[in-house]
Amino acid sequence: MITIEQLAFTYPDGTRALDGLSLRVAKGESVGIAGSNGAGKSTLVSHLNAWHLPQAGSARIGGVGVDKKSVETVRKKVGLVFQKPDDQLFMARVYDDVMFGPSNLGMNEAESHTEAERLLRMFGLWELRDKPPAHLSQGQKRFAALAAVLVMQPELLVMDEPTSDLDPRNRRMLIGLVNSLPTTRLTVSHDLDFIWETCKRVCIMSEGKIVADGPTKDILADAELLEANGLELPLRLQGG
Amino acid sequence: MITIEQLAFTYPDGTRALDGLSLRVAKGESVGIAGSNGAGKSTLVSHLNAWHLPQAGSARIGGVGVDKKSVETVRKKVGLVFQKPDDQLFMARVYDDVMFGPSNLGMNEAESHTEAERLLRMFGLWELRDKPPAHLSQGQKRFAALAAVLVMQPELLVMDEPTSDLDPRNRRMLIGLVNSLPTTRLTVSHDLDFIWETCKRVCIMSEGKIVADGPTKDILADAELLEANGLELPLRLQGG
Amino acid sequence: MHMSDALLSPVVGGAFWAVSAGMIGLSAKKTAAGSDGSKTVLMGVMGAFVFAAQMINFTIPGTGSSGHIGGGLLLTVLLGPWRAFITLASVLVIQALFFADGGLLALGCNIFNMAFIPAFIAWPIVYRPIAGEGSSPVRLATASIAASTLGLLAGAFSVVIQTSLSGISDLPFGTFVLFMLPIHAAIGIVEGVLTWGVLSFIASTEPGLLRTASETRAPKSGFVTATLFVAALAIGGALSWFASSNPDGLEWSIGKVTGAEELASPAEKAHELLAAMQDKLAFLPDYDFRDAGETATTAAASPVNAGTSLSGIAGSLMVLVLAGAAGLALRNRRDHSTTTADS
Amino acid sequence: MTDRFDIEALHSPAQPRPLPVGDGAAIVILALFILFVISVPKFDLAGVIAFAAFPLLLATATAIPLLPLVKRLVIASPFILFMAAGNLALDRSTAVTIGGLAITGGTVSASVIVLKTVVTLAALLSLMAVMPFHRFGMALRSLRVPEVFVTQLLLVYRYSFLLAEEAGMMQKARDLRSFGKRGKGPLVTAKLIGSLLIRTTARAERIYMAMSARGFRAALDSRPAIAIKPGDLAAIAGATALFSLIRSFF
Ligand SMILES: Nc1ncnc2c1ncn2[C@@H]1O[C@H](COP(=O)(O)OP(=O)(O)OP(=O)(O)O)[C@@H](O)[C@H]1O
Ligand SMILES: Nc1ncnc2c1ncn2[C@@H]1O[C@H](COP(=O)(O)OP(=O)(O)OP(=O)(O)O)[C@@H](O)[C@H]1O
Ligand SMILES: [Mg+2]
Ligand SMILES: [Mg+2]
Repeated sequence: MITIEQLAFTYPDGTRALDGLSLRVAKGESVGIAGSNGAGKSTLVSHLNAWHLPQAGSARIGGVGVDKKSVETVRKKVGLVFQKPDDQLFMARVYDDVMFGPSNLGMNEAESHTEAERLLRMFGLWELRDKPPAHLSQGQKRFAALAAVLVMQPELLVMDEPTSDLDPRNRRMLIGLVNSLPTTRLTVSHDLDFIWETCKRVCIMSEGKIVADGPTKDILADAELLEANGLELPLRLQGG
Repeated sequence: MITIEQLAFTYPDGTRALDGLSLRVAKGESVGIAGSNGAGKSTLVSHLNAWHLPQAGSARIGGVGVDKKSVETVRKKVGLVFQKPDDQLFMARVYDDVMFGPSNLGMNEAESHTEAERLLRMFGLWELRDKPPAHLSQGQKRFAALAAVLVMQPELLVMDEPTSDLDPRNRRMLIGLVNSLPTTRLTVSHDLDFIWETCKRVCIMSEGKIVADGPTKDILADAELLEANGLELPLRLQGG
Repeated sequence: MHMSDALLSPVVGGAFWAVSAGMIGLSAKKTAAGSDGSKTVLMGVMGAFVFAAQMINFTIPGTGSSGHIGGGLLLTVLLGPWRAFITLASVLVIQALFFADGGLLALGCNIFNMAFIPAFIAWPIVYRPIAGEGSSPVRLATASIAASTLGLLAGAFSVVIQTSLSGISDLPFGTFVLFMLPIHAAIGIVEGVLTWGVLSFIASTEPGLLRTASETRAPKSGFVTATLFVAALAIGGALSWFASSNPDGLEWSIGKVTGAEELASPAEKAHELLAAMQDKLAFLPDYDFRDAGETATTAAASPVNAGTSLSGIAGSLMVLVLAGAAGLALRNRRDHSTTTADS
Repeated sequence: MTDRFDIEALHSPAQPRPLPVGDGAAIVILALFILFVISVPKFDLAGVIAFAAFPLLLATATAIPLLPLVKRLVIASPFILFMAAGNLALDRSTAVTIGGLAITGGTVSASVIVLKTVVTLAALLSLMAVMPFHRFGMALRSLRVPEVFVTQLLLVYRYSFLLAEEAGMMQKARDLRSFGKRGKGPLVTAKLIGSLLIRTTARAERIYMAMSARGFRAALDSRPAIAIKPGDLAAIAGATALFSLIRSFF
């Protein structure tokens, strides 16, 4: 589903955010990505929906190479939930925002509406559907952004810090929700407990590269490895 | 230090965010505030630095009533770290942003510089001090916002979701840092483990009111109470 | 349409400068009294919004030319005239400073044309009476379109007057008017529709914003503004009439203030001395048209001032080269000193 | 359509350059300079060229990149070029003959108009290229410009970036979920502009809160206006004298 080879990316100011990163994810997998602040996770993620295009190396999503010509094809396949929900919400009403993608994709309107309603109700946003997104609380915004992506039923779901600003119960609900999705998933998160519960495999990123890759239960239990990369054991393993 | 009586607040669109909330915090205390998404936590917090003024009820900070006339006095006492760091950073360079407060307050320049440098180094931002804040990663932004507030050495430190977007090691460092501060602290967070480690007392908010208030070790271990308010046990208590 | 420094005489520019600066002072007084944070923010945001909107040029159907909206009416409806004036003026200043729109001396004219007219003329005289207090969409639309069209026409007319009074351009008054007005009528209609669109959007989503303006009292509209308008034109007109009988406005006014004789004689002495030097330096002395009493020769008698002589131009070009060289020398020295300081 | 939406051009210099005079005095001298240039008569080409020396000196000495400056000038000038062309066309009386070649008055006065534009705007832009905008604001305060106005100037400047940032985010959000022409029509764009206004206002309010929480007052009065120093007055007098000299010589 995802094949990334030697991907490199440097911001205009000279910051080298990705430095020869390679990653393969098979269809149906659920992969977590962890790494310290500034490791380049969000930069990686924004290549997956062709927001950034590879400066060096290559990225293929579902058999399509990410480049200038394939931008739309890639974006149809990939649903990306940004780290900042404000990057995602832009319509004047929450409901319009959620329905924006489906109507542009020409999806069946009645079905999309039903799905949008289901998601908004589940996220406790149905009552708030007429509000401008800017007037939501942070957690509500994150859910609105999630709903706007899920409603498009992407082949590949990429989430950047999905749990930040969610209260514990909503976080628990999200765990249940994503575990019930058949979609291929890539989850970037500092919430290692969330990765623990939702991903079978985890990659550790450091300085624009992937430095460890393996089954979640092994990697996230390896205190030394984690320590070396600016992380620590999931809280559930730290005990009370 | 904080005395809030029957505070109520309704947004212009009719959303009742605070609904007769009362809270007292003594000098030197460290109090955590937890509650589900949309409970009104951020709205409460923005009363503490006189951004919103009480529509009904009253709020006093360090003996000063929060009202139109006292806005400046209150803001000098209270250091508020927003939930969204993007709202907090506005200068063209990280360093300028951190020095903005001290220079406006007429603090000693050399001392403020030393303190700013210490904080930025601690947060791993010293190398990035000339970057525009918009070009930082989310975690780096949060630290920049924290530094900008801490450098002013406020009497009362209020933080809204300080740990979201921080990697586990930086989160650990923040725990150490705030525990070493003598300042009165109010911490709003969904990260109940963070509250567990940094606050002696915790209040639970629900629908614009405080519904429980007591020692952290009691409240956060009361699974039933938490469950009833959209929360769950801290992960460290959930075990592996 | 931004008025430009190069088309203005100092007197006309100065007169409008004085009027605009005075109005800024007055508006600052009016708004400072009831200042509170959220209004300050709103002014800033709306200013930025108008600023951005002014950068977007659209082509005007049928004319082959392009224009941009001014946003003056929109701001006045949202902020009230005093705050809108301050905000618009600051937008124009930033444009002048960073985008070279108009220039520094022309700021007075531009503020007058694009801030004063919509805030203190179009809004109270046209928009308010038509829109009324109610929120009838038809009245809102009519008021927006009528007020912004008339406001723009007045602004354009004012540009023509300022240019003609300055006497730099040879374009006949009538031709210029015929050129300017239709274009601005077209822009005005587009702007009116946009203004109406934004206002009705705001009325439906953020009605709180509209309250700000209705709270502000209108300035004693017709009287004050009409007086100021007439005063500005009168000052500008009278001064330029005087000035045009003395081709050099600045020298004339300096002369009047300091006593013409004292100032003129040393200047002329210096002139002669320098002219002598210049003759020696001149590459093409034959074409030197310099004659005595040059300052008195008017454009009508001989359109070319003595300074236009080729030797004059050659001399001034030499100054230019010298300045460039001096600058480069200074820069090298600075670079040198900084590098040594660093090492 | 968005031919001039170039917010980056607003950036003040990252490395402010030291000026030989106080900021307030620099602004006054600039204003005087422009006044003198503008006072050059309609047909006096040499007079304008001589004044061009100043922006040139400033630009070369401080290593201001010239190309962006020229670009700005070209963009800003259609009106000017039109008016200059008017003179060129309307005034065909011969002013000078050089070796049998007749040069019309229109040619001369049109060149003067264009040159005046270049000179005055170049001077203005070079000042902005060496003085960060907040310092400009402070200098205006020292010249007794009303506080409310200076605050507005600084806010509009600051919020322009904010607006651009928000507009960028919204455009990003839209682009990622619109395909082909769908979702890019005028109706969506109109709604977009509406919510841009709401969003920017909301964010600007929070940022203003952050600024005032860190000691920024509704106005900038916390710091006393810096008075103009005697040295600055001397500089202003000197500049005036110099300009007068040039003005009367050429
Ligand atoms: N627009 C930008 N311009 C320049 N540098 C940038 C930009 N965005 C990010 N960076 C830099 O690139 C590096 C990687 O940033 P990125 O946002 O990918 O990190 P991240 O792993 O997502 O971090 P976080 O966990 O804090 O979100 C950081 O050092 C950051 O400062
Ligand atoms: N500007 C606004 N206009 C209208 N309603 C608002 C506005 N801001 C917040 N609200 C509403 O007020 C309620 C409380 O919001 P608040 O941001 O205080 O919640 P919170 O407890 O901080 O939530 P979170 O944990 O998600 O950050 C929410 O229902 C929200 O939708
Ligand atoms: Mg990130
Ligand atoms: Mg909140």
